[in-house]
Amino acid sequence: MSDARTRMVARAAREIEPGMVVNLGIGLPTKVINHLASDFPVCLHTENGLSGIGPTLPPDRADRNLIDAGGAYVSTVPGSAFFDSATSFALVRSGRLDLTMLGAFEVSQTGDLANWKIPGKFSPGAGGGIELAQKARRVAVLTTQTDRAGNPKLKAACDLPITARACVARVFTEMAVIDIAPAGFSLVELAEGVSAGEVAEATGAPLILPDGDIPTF
Amino acid sequence: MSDARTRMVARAAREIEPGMVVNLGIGLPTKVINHLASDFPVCLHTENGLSGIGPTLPPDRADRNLIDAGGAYVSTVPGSAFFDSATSFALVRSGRLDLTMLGAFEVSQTGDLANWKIPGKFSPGAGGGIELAQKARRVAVLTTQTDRAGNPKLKAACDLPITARACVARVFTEMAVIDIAPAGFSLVELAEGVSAGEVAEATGAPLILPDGDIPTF
Amino acid sequence: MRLPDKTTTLEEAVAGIGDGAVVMVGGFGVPGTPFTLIRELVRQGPKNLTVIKNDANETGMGVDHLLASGQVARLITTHIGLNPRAIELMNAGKIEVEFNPQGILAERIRAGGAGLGGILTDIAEDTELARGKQRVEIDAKRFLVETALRADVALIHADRADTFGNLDYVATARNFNPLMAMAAPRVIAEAERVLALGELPPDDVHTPGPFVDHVVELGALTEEYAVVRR
Amino acid sequence: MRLPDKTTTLEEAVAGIGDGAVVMVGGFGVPGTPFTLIRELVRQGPKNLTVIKNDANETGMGVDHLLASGQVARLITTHIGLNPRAIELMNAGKIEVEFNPQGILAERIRAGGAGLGGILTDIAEDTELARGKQRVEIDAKRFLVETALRADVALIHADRADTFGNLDYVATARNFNPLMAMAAPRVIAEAERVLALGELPPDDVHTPGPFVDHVVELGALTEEYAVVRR
Repeated sequence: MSDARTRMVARAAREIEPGMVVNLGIGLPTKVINHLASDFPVCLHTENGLSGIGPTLPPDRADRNLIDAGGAYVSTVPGSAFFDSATSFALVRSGRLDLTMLGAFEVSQTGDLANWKIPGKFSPGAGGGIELAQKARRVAVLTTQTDRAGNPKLKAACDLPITARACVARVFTEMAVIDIAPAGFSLVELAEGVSAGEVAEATGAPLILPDGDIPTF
Repeated sequence: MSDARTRMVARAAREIEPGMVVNLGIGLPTKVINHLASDFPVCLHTENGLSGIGPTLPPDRADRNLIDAGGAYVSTVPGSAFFDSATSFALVRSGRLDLTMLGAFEVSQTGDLANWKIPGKFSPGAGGGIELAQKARRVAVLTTQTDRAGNPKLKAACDLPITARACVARVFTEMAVIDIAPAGFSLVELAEGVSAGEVAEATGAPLILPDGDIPTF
Repeated sequence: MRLPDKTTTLEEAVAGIGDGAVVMVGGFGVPGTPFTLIRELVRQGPKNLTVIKNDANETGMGVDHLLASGQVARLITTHIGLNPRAIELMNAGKIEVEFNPQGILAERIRAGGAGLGGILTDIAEDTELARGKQRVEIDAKRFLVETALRADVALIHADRADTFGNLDYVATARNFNPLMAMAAPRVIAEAERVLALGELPPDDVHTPGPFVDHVVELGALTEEYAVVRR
Repeated sequence: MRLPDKTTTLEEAVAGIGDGAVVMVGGFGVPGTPFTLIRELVRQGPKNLTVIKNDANETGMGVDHLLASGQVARLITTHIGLNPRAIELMNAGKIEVEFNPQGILAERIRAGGAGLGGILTDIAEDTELARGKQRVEIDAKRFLVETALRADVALIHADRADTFGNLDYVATARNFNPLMAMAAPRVIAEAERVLALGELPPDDVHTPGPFVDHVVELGALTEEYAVVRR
């Protein structure tokens, strides 16, 4: 992983407050776990039926029956619990998930999220993503600022089929931390060495700048 | 318990076929358990969350956390399982209960059952009775032929609020075994020393008599 | 990462339940009834409560104390036949009682705990309990809409808890407890034993810790826990 | 009273599943997938099946064998991204695929297992997955009707079973298994170990025996059970 991505993931990890129940989505969000201290009080949830995820294990130390929703071998911590898929999503839908961090294809300036389908190209099904996006108390997105072709992923409106409407609170990219404010995308922090102008240029909708200095990460 | 009632309960016990899952309601039906052999293959269910009821225990050997739905101290057998109230009724409603035996205030000739409420007199709530009556694959009733005032409990139609419609298949009384046939109450067996005429007289709707000899119990 | 500690005192666990609160109470008869939490709720004294419980316990036990102290305005239940006071208060119009088929009460609570709006069922369709309820048709079959139930607070009795709030129940003391432990934003569990993290096997946990907010360890059990009077 | 014995052979357990049957298959990825029961279903060969499973496993594993043999007409699932064959068959119109939000698939199956007609939810309301679904209003809030799912047969993988069919699962191999084990009139469980009655503690049973019809003890596990290829 590039330095910029590592910094972004480390910054996202600071979003987790003591005592939270957190679900980390497949891809970049899963890496957040590597930035949590061993004594940090948090409960990580995975939708295939585990509260209390421990550190990721190498294959030779893996338990064949113990994976996360992305299929990675994981471990437990003291106080973990296993449960069925209905109970797992009961936890999500009933408001017990304080925070989820998800990947994205597109995020709109009103917080709509598209991350499950590209018609004609990629239609594997939504898995548990809709419920995470719709029902976690706070939804953060970890994504690159632009796609491989250089097109902004943060847009006025989503063109792809949406996962959930008006769900995203904050976006972490390799360039910036951007909130979904009532008035639209709002710059919160900048990656070191990146300017507000560069972020605005890589954003597909107006970017609101804060008054005064912009913190860096 | 009078001899007549003991015979009736013993007869009802013979209704249980090997391999069945059975729920025995509060009152007379619970006594059926005393007539099941220790090696008889059956699973007794109680709606407060146990499959595999064992023999009733005296208070000095009771477990404070182990009761049946009627509040009696019960025991387990090898292979018992405990579960929550939702799972317990899932079992009932999804067709896993082969037979339930219930008490009754009234049974109609179309199999309607009234056993939970006497307006103005007795309104404690239906408990789990509605689901047992409506969803067990077979519903048998154990009751006296008449109430204390001598009025028939088997009637053309129920006057009391019903528990479930068209649910009762067979009634065991101290006088007879009576089926709910398409044409109405149908005498199947007589208690020893009781005549078909006596049963007909104590029944509040026409009683269909079988051709030929009537077996006794 | 370590799992947060949720142990607290009885007084703090129950503090701040306001007048008019909706309170779920676990238990079926004696087993699983959180007698100690109920006593504390009586002591703290919030009024005009809606209590959701399978039954009303018996005279001098559990929910009966809340009835005796006049704290209950409404009872959502399945069967109160063993509590003469509850029946008397109902008949006198002093409490409102809503009866549910037992398994439907369980499903309505579970639906609340699962973040659903309700369930569809054919149970009780022909009875007076179905009166006034909305209907939905699926493939020409008619179902009753039974709405989800949630509470402001759930009072739970567990056999064992760990400090994170993972719970297990014993024998028929399980009943409504794991369902109610999902169905409120504030879940208070009393436990006969509180264990260190890691002492409850993760495959045997009945209520996962994320659902639970406060854990109170019981001392010596009062007489209520041991008596079945019938 | 003793509890009946439900142990049988693999061949007999799976026998008689007809063309057009609806088959639920436990598992989320590798853990909890009943690979041996699936292999036997391939060997016995019923066609035109509707398969209900969280995912389509991966190439050369589990449900992929049923897809390769052309036995599947319809797949009700949440995510098939790890099985290129499933995506290809779907895109070519050779199988019909119905996608569900994962927790909603779980609830629909549970509703079937609980004898309900369906559930009410606001999940996916704004997405294309909500298209064509019935709506119900409760207190001015709109919910989707998600219908209950039942199958003709459910294929379950357990860690331990007893001879009566009480089951327990281990770690994240639990997933959809206990839900599906309630949702069919014929439930077939393969178990890594089959124990005598009384060897499974009654408080730790995950699927009570009354839900289960056939128990098959697995011998040495095939390679499929141990491999996660990613």
